[in-house]
Amino acid sequence: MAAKSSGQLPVAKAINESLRASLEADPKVLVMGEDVGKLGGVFRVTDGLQKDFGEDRVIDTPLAESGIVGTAIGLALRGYRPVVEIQFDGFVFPAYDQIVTQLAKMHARALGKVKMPVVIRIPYGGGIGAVEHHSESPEALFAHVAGLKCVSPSNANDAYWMMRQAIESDDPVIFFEPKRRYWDKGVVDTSAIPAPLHEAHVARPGTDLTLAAYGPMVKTCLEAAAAAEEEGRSLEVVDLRSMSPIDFDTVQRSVEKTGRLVVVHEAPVFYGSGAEIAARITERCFYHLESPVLRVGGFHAPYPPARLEEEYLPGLDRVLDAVDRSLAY
Amino acid sequence: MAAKSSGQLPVAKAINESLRASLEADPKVLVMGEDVGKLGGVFRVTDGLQKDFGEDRVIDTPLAESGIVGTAIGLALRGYRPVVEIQFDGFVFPAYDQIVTQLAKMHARALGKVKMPVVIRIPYGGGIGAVEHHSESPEALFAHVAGLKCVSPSNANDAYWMMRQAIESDDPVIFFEPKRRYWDKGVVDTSAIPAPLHEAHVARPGTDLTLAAYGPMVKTCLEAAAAAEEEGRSLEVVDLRSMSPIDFDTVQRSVEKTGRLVVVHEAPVFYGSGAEIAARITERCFYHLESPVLRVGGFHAPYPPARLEEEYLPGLDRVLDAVDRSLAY
Amino acid sequence: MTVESTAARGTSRSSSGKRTAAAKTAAKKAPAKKSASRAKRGSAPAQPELVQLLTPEGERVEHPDYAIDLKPEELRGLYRDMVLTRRFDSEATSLQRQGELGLWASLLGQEAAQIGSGRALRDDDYVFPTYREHGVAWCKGVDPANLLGMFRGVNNGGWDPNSNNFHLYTIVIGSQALHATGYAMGVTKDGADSAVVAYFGDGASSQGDVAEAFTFAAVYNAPVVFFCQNNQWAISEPTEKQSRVPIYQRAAGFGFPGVRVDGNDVLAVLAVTRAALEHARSGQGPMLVEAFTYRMGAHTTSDDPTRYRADDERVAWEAKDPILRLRTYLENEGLADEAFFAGLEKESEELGVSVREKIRTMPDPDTMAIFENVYADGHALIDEERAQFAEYLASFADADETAGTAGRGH
Amino acid sequence: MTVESTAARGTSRSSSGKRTAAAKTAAKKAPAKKSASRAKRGSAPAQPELVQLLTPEGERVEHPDYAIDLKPEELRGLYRDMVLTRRFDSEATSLQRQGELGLWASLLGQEAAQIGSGRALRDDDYVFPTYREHGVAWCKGVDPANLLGMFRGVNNGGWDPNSNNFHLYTIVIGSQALHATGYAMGVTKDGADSAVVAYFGDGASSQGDVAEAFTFAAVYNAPVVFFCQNNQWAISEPTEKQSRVPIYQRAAGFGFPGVRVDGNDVLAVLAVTRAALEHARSGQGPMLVEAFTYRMGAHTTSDDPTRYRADDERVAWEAKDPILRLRTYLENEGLADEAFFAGLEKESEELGVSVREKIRTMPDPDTMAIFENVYADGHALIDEERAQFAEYLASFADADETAGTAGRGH
Ligand SMILES: Cc1ncc(C[n+]2csc(CCOP(=O)(O)OP(=O)(O)O)c2C)c(N)n1
Ligand SMILES: Cc1ncc(C[n+]2csc(CCOP(=O)(O)OP(=O)(O)O)c2C)c(N)n1
Ligand SMILES: [Mg+2]
Ligand SMILES: [Mg+2]
Repeated sequence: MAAKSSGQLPVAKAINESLRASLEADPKVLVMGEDVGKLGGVFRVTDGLQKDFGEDRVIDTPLAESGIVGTAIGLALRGYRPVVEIQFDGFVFPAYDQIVTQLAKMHARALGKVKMPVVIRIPYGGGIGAVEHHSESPEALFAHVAGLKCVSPSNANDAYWMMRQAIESDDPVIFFEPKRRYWDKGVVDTSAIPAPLHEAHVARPGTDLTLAAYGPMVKTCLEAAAAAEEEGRSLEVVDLRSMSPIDFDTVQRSVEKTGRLVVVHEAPVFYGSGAEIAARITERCFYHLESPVLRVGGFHAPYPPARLEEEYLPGLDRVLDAVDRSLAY
Repeated sequence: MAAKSSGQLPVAKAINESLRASLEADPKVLVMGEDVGKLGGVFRVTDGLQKDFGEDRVIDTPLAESGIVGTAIGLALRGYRPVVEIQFDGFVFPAYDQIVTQLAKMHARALGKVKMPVVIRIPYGGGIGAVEHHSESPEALFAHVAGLKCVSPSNANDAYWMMRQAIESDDPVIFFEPKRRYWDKGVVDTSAIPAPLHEAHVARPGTDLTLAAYGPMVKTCLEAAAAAEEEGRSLEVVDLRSMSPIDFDTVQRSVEKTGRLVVVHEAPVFYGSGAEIAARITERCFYHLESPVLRVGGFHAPYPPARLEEEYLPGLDRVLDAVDRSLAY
Repeated sequence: MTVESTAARGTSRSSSGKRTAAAKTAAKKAPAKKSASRAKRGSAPAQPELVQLLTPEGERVEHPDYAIDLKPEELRGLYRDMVLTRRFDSEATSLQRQGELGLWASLLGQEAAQIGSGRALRDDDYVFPTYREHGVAWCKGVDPANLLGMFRGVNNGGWDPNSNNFHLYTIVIGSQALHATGYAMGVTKDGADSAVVAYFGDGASSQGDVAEAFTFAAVYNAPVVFFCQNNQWAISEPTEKQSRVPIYQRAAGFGFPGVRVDGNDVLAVLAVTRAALEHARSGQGPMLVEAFTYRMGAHTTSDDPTRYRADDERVAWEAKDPILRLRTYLENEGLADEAFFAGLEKESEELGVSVREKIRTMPDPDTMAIFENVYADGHALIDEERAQFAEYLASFADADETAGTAGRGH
Repeated sequence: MTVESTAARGTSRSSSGKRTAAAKTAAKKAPAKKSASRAKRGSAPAQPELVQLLTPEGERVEHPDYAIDLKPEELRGLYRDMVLTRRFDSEATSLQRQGELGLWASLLGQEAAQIGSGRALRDDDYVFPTYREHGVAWCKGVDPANLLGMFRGVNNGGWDPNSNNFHLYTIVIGSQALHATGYAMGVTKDGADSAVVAYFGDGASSQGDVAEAFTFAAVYNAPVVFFCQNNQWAISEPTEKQSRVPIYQRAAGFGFPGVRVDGNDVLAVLAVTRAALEHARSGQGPMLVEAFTYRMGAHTTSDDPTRYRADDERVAWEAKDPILRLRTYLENEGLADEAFFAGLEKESEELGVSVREKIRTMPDPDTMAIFENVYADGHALIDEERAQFAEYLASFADADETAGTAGRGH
């Protein structure tokens, strides 16, 4: 029923519809996590699912993240396709061992004999004025780990489709949901044929410099590009969508055109995804780059208390400052 | 007594002497972990310490890494300086939550009111023909986290001194011990004044290209440099010693001289420390670099079974191949 | 004895009703089987013992194992603590509604559990709280306004843990149980006879860290009291989602005693916590106290409990209010007069005013605080990033000066 | 009954001796205190009950809760399983010494615990082992040679878990307890009546994951048997470093039954595991079985137990050998004749030969296997790295061809 919906939806609701459609399409799909049942999750992303699919398929779990992921692995071994919710970014770490040593490696350990179709949903990133552990961007800590795939949608349509694709994937997918964009509306076309899950998307074409981002920072980059236009600069914005694998081809094509690249993410810059993108694109485009790849992101400091997050988070100005610096080379 | 020793020591024994000297110097220093007592650790790094300092200071713990690190945090809050052993790299993940959300952040959370002088020793890396989880190089997963410091010695003298400095540091230090080099002997001068803990060291001067490495790969790079010399190439080898912070100044100086950089580590290249070094050095030395920074490291795959590790691990040939490619630009 | 009146739920919750029915069916399925009889051996008595010294009706009752004899001023003191704590708490809730705080985690209904345990502590005892122990903080002398800093978003912990032996609030569920255990191991090493208390919730009892804390505490015989406030909810999940037996029973399997106390009875909580602390102090190791209480309000100000629990459950628990029952007792026994209650009302009012004032004048942190206290011994990258950011910020100041325009927002 | 003869340690280990002394002192310190009496309530009886059906001397005894009645051929079958398992195990140890394996984790002494529990299983039951369950693998029909792959270093798990319902060996201690629980939750969802067994060691009982598995299994009433082989050592650490009460008692605090069985008595292990499986199958949820046994050898071939334990402890346990006692029983009761034992000896020899042959001809994996099976649906970076590495390797082949020199070693 809901799968026919097509129109303006907030990102959170788009994910809800996607989960609903997945639960309908495949009886092996399960939703599990803390408070995902009656409450519908603290962000209401699973709202109404337990009511409609029952406690057997939408499962309130004990408060233990390692237990949630560990039992999800067991359920996957039994043929289920669990979609696990981690309540906030900062609470994924008790499950880190199960994710890194078991979930990521089981398929290889079994020489391909078993599959691990587990999706781990993590509402991530800052900008919502929350207390400690509720605003982090830990994607690099997962993308470095072979066996995992990591994606993050930036808009409602991608949220819907990428979640469906993640659930259909036979590999474990860490699905980073840009929580500060949960309420941003966008058109969701549930009848369209979606792009491949790990393909980047040129969200705005331009000629002078490439901005690469994913998740919450795509909007920031689009705003920066709009502001730059007023100053006569044409910025291309690439929405990476996937942090593992990274669609370097699309970025490369863009940089071969623009000659300059700024990577933007909320996560700390040090050892962040921007480093990997900078290193690889520099290798691929050494003779095209007119300036070094610059990175805009978090500082090497714990996510600050809410009253400082506006200063801490990369915003329009910090992006444009990097653009200025890049163009000044 | 042992602190006066000065002469050829294997790396493992150098660390043992360092722990012994630290236990002697400060009654607040504790050693704790699985099998560190009577057995002296599976690598005998803590050999004899319990016998000499008692069960109260050299503590065999229950088999629970989160518990080990979590209680070490509590002991630090009480004024102790615990040195924690994680038996093998692959077993640090159950403690990851305590390390990332508690140990790394406690000092900042308390606005500086409490300190976290905890050292976490991790024998890491491959090359010893071990089974799964015993050969990994997870340093990037710690270096990305603000609040932690990460170091790795490449030789016996550094092993001795860096451990002493790590224990004296008021910050949490993840101390990566190059397990395949445990048995490599070197002169340990216990009376010398050591270099600062986070300073890189030019292990071999050269003019044509810089090799940057740390821990087990320093030896490999030195061997590569020796082999290259025969071919008339002068490679400079920088022993980074510290992965957080990274002494970019020393690398920069070297690259400004050589114009080329290859970073070598065992850890997977994707999102690895080589990415951070490549990105930052490219930014700092954009006009000096005659070729892109190249990276030699592990593939984006789980550490393979032992019979494949020789192929998997970066060795002389893979380093020299990268050198060839860099010089070909 | 009216123990059951507190132990039994006021209204039968449908999910809990189901669980009982299911258990019965299972038992019926294989009634003659030996395994069924064995199952019983491992499982709990139907009506767990609940230590109570003051009934919901304000009547003093005795318990064979736990006695208490308090002077009138001590009783009034407990009452005052609870009233002021509640007042502070409700003030904070209002301040959140007024936008002064980003969030608040109310302790409403848990005053007896917190004041009773908090007042059992000596100064040298050390507390490891969750994020809801405002009443314990009060007992340890932490300035209430300091508790608000993290909820306002000006810091992640606004006090020096060592000045009141009250550790920072810990948000990652269960972590602090291990810190408490490690700290207690240190107390033993120091030859001190202090005790340590680790607070945690019913939900937290599922976390591996809490189980590991039990193991370490037992193995090292650490002087730590595990104090579980079972307020029956972990956000939207009832305790049945965490355990199928009462939580205090967890302890025996780790080799130390556990006891369940009426968490809305400040006298019983005080008596039981004192005994547990004495147990720890005297070298007998850890003990688990489960204070059976109820979260009267929402999980936090962000929560909407109407989505998952019936209001009549809360209403039923109102009859067991911890403050009300002590007041009834004080009044019935003539242990406090009108002047006391009136004076307390005034003090309450003043506390509210002072908290309001303090919060409204609480300054935002300096931007550059982002880079402070990340490391005790410094870190080259922090220095570099601090300098770059300062330069970046200064460029706006320059722009402001020269062009008179504001920055575009960071 | 000679239960004590197995339960009590043959020699008093100094550390365990100390612990008892310390406990006594503590108890003496505060003998009259109420808290001391409460402490007792929470702690274990001194001599935990140990289910035994066959004494170390080979005598059949009865147990009120666990009966067993096996035909002679079934008894001989159990004997055969244990003998062949031991033979395979000692063959693997030799192969390690000869350099054919990088490592071996011997099960010597734990044959009864593994065969007894393994033979209680139905085909549709699913096993989650540690790295030492060679005997259980045998019962589930896994080709013994396949078990050697990971120890030889040719793979990280050499069999399809679903072809024998025997999951891959898991090295990260305790992880598999959660996988087993999740799998069991799936069994329930499927409406099947299979059971799942999670094997783990005494050391593993300290891991948070095992406690979380207990919680999930209890809350969802999952049909999982937690089978703890308490072989009394976790590498160099005696069980006292993990728990101060017998491990089977852990279960009650999570709301399900626990039982301790003589792990060197194959009949008792079989009977108890059957009951536990039936308990799970019949909808009564999880159960914990602690098989009290002894690791006769080193932790692995890399270990040197002389560094941390007295040889006389091992010697004392030799008298409780699981194979010997069943042989005595078979011989005394005339249940097996010389021909049987001789035939088995021959079969044993053949097994050894076939394992030796298989291992020596086990091929090394192809280099490019590094890139295989990392993802089920592929990953662009893997494709890129595979291609680059192939090209790199090919460059040596070219060099070889043209210059006739070998590569410099990767
Ligand atoms: C590791 C972790 N997971 C999830 C959360 C989100 N969370 C915050 S409070 C809470 C419920 C805690 O329940 P309980 O332990 O009973 O304490 P209470 O809030 O009732 O005092 C949850 C799930 C968290 N803070 N930490
Ligand atoms: C998480 C983790 N930590 C440490 C280790 C190293 N290790 C391997 S076996 C072992 C002891 C296990 O003892 P136990 O659970 O009693 O099983 P046993 O070996 O006696 O069969 C240890 C510490 C590991 N494999 N995993
Ligand atoms: Mg609660
Ligand atoms: Mg063991």
